[in-house]
Amino acid sequence: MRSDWIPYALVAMPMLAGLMAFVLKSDRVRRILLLLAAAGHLALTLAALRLHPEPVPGSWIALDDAGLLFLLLTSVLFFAAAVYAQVYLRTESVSEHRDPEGESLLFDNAPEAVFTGCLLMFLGTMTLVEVGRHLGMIWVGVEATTLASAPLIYFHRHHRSLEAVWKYLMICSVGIALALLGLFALASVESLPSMQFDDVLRSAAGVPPAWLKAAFILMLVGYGTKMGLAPMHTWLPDAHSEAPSLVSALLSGSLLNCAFLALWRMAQVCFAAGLDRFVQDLFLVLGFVSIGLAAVFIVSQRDFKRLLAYSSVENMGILAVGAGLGPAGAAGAFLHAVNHSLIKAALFLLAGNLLVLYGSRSTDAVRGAWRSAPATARLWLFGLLAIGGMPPFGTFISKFTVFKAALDTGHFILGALLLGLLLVVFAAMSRVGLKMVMGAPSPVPGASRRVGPVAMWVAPSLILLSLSLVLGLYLPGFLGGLIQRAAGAAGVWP
Amino acid sequence: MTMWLQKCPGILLALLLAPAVSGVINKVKALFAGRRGPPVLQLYFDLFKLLAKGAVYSRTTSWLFRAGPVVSVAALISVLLIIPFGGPSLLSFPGDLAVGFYLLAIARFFTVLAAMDTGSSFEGMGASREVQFSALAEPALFLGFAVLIRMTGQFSFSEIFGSMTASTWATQAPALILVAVVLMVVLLAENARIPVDDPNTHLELTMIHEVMVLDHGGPDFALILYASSLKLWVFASWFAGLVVPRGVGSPAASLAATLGGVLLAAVLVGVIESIMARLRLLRVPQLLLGAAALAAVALLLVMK
Amino acid sequence: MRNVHVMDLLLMLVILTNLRLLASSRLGACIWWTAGQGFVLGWLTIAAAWPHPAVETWGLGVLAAGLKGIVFPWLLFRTLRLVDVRREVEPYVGFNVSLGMGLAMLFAAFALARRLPLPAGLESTLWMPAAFFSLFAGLFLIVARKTAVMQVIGYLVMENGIFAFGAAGVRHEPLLLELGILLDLFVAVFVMGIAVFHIARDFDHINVDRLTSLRE
Amino acid sequence: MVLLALACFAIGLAGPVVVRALAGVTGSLAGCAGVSCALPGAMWPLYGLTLLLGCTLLLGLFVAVTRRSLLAGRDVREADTWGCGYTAASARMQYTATSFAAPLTHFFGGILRVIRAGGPVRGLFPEPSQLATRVPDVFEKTLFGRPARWVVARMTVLRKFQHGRMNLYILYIALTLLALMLWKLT
Repeated sequence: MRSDWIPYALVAMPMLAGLMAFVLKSDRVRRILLLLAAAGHLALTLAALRLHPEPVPGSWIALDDAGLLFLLLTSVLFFAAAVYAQVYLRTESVSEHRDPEGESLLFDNAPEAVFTGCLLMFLGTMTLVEVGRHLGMIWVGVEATTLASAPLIYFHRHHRSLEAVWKYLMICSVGIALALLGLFALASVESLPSMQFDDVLRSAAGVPPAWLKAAFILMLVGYGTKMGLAPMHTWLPDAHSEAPSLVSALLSGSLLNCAFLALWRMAQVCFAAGLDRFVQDLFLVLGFVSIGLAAVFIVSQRDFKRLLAYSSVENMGILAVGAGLGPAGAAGAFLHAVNHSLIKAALFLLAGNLLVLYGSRSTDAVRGAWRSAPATARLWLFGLLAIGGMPPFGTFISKFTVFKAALDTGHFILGALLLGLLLVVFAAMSRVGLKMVMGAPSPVPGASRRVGPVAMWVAPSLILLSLSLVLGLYLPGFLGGLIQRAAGAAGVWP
Repeated sequence: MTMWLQKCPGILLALLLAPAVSGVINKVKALFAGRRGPPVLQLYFDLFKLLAKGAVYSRTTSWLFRAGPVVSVAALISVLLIIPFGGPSLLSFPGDLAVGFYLLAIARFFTVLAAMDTGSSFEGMGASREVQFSALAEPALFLGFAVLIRMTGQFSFSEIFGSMTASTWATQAPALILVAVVLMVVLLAENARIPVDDPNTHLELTMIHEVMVLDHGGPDFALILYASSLKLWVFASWFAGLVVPRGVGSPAASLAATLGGVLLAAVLVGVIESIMARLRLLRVPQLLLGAAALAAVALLLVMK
Repeated sequence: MRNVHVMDLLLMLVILTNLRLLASSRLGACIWWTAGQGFVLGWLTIAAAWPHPAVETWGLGVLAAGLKGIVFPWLLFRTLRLVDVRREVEPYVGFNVSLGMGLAMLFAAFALARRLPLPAGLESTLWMPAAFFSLFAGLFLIVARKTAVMQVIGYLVMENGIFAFGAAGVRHEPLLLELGILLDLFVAVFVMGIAVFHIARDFDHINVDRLTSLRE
Repeated sequence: MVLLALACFAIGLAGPVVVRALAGVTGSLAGCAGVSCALPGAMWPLYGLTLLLGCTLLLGLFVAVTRRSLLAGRDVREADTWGCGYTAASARMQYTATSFAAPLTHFFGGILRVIRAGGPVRGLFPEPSQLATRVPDVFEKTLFGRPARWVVARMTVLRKFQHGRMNLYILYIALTLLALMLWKLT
């Protein structure tokens, strides 16, 4: 049974489910549809992982290593978010909504049909980016993710989330338009038969370097905006802190990876054309600017969702730095993308719990959660330590690999700078985490508002964190192979 | 078996004669003062009397208070196992130097704990002073032994004092003299002799070592007195091992010579106690740091 | 050759529209001018492959012209009608200064075009400058205007510039991709229109510079 | 907790056994098999140490047993701690940690900067006064505190980057593009 229909199914199924979700009337049926679609997508991805269909050269949609890796990540995260959504949507539909920033004005939610529909379309568009083998197709996919995720951010019809949506739309659209300009710059070169990834790779050497460099810079700025690299990251904190937590989990967990994947495709083209030094310098500059700027905002951050958003910017900076340190660094970057997505998604879901319980996003309102919300507090603390790079978790190994790559390639000063910045961020985040978890418990106004069993609220985060813990202790062979083939490195891990 | 017998006299002598040393010191002080003074065996009588008595314990104390004297006696007897006396010690292995110092420290630690356990402000004050002075005396002691290690190249008590022959004295006389002075000062500080602390004062505020054992009675007090006499014996045997060069003569002769050395140390302490008054408490750190400086000079002499 | 003159004329029209947009102070006029520019660009894609434009190029050109010329203005006017907000354009940068900046950008576009190697098969030398100038003007409009609708118009002008650059340089672009890009553009404008409508309803103004409550 | 303490105690006593058990690990790390090459001179001192500490333990037990047997027959009474005649001794008069360490902190006073609150009693008929001394953690304040505060102060200056005005955000993108182009393409 030829298995190359799987990628097409992976894209089509969520889209169809999304359209059905718009049409369905009853909320309960739609939530079950969401869960079924997520489970189906996960099943298909696992099947693709087992069958591992070889990408047909010249085909527009096929699964290669990097695509499969991020696809696996996206579907796992989406399944966790879908499980979380069952109780979240029930809570949202029941209770009235008080404004977290205490301006005591009520706001209503967007119709749930729009939310669920857009969520499924969002999954479909992300899958399109991950399975796309045609640079133009990838661009269309990335632009489509922006448009699909915009209504999701505006689920809470609130003037701040409206402002966040407007900024998200405008900044990302401008950024991605620049990426389109880069795409056309690349396409206008005569020697390239078509924009299909394999053709471009094959004839990359023939492209005049000036055009290729200009195209890469435009794509770097374009997809860098979508990926949240500083100084184009300005939309990210607003969008991630105003969106519902399960949407921010998907935004941080899988959307940023898709942008990184699109950027990595173009980087592979440049590597094929021998512009390694050029690409690596750009990645290193933007990476370190991102980590530095994110550290600035993490240090005295008062809002824990914005804290997670800036942590995403910082981790995307680490991905860029990893990609700029040669194949071994890129392998570390890919593993870091996996770990970061798992832990960040878990943290955002926990942030959602805290927001529902404490009714406020400020880190001062949440105190002594260790006793008043035991499960959430424990996972929250472990998650924050994990994202900082604590050993048992996978982030330690990936950050270590990136740092080792920095030393192997002789960038000693950069390695030291990386460690210094990571230290600052780790100190700032653990300080916030510990202050929120320890101490005398502060009042918990929203304890009664949570509908449904507590397990459903906490299970997705627990599963995601334990996945990262497993990655920390034992890197499964297939995943290690996938990462190394995607990064073009070999023998990074024993 | 013969090898064990040949090493036994050192420890047996120590266990038996230790209380006599303080008797000798008091006899020397008495002669200086022109009075007959207590008999040399006075401490033995005190010990037997105390062992026969009951005990009174303060309400605030716990098992720690009772463990204090036991641990200090056990620790000091085991220090004696590794101290050479005239011949090699019962037990010796490279590094027993460090174990010896640690055992002394354990004894001091448990005595301080027992003192703090009673909760009285006098004992707290005594304990705090004791700890301060020993913290300042230890550098001098360590530097002194560092000189000896550097000189002999060995790292165990019996090897060090075993190779302290007349020839080493001939070649390294100045350094050895300095180390002897340092050992004497540390002996005075650690065993609560006159310049640092007055053993038979009755004013709690001025005591250091005595006040820590204020609340102990009966057998506990006997154990403490015996432990402090053993401690005096340890320091005296270090001093004697240094001053009396080992070597010529049969083992019995070197045993007798070392006994003479201990006697000499006791007399010296008695003389010092008679001719000097107590130093002000603020002066004691300067004395101890002076001793450490002397040891450092000796180390420089040896190092070049 | 007659075709070159037609193309030069259309390209000059594009450049003049940009300048007009930079100096215009009324929303309604701006929307019509952008629509005009989009329409012209649609025909330009056909004119670029004039001797024998393939069927796809015809389809593409007509679709682009129709979309940019008719659908987008209809969308934007519908939004403006629902919003019934003052139709004045509040600029950050005064109109005269904007015009000055416009000329500087035009000059930069020509300089940049001259430095870049001209893709083969392009008769008119005005393609690159027109494309880059539209891009710069679009960016400038977004940055220097306060009204949300004006920013959407800036985005459209930028998109027109990129589209012109694509039409000029790219010969063998598969139709499916162009359609994908146009679909994305349409959905983008549609979503932006809804966003503007909500902003107007919630804030009862569409001045972007008052949207600053999310800051550090 | 007790278990861990006992484990430490056991390792202290059973030094040679532990070293032989770990021979495999140390061997592989040091790149040669067997205990001897991993810790050449270690075995003999460990035996001596175990023997000596064993003796100490036995002596301790022996002395404790004799002490208990001596006291068995005698009358053991409870009384107040010796207060040199002062009967109203209270817990507050006990030596605290700060007072215990006072001589040494006074000795190193130059570095440690002891903080004293309140002062000695003044006047002929003094009203009640109090004295509290506290030794701040010098290293935390100078080595970590001061640089951390300096870094945070610099960082808050940079926080204005996220000022909320979207136009400038898009200007950032345009400027980054221009900067990268100028840097890398010229």
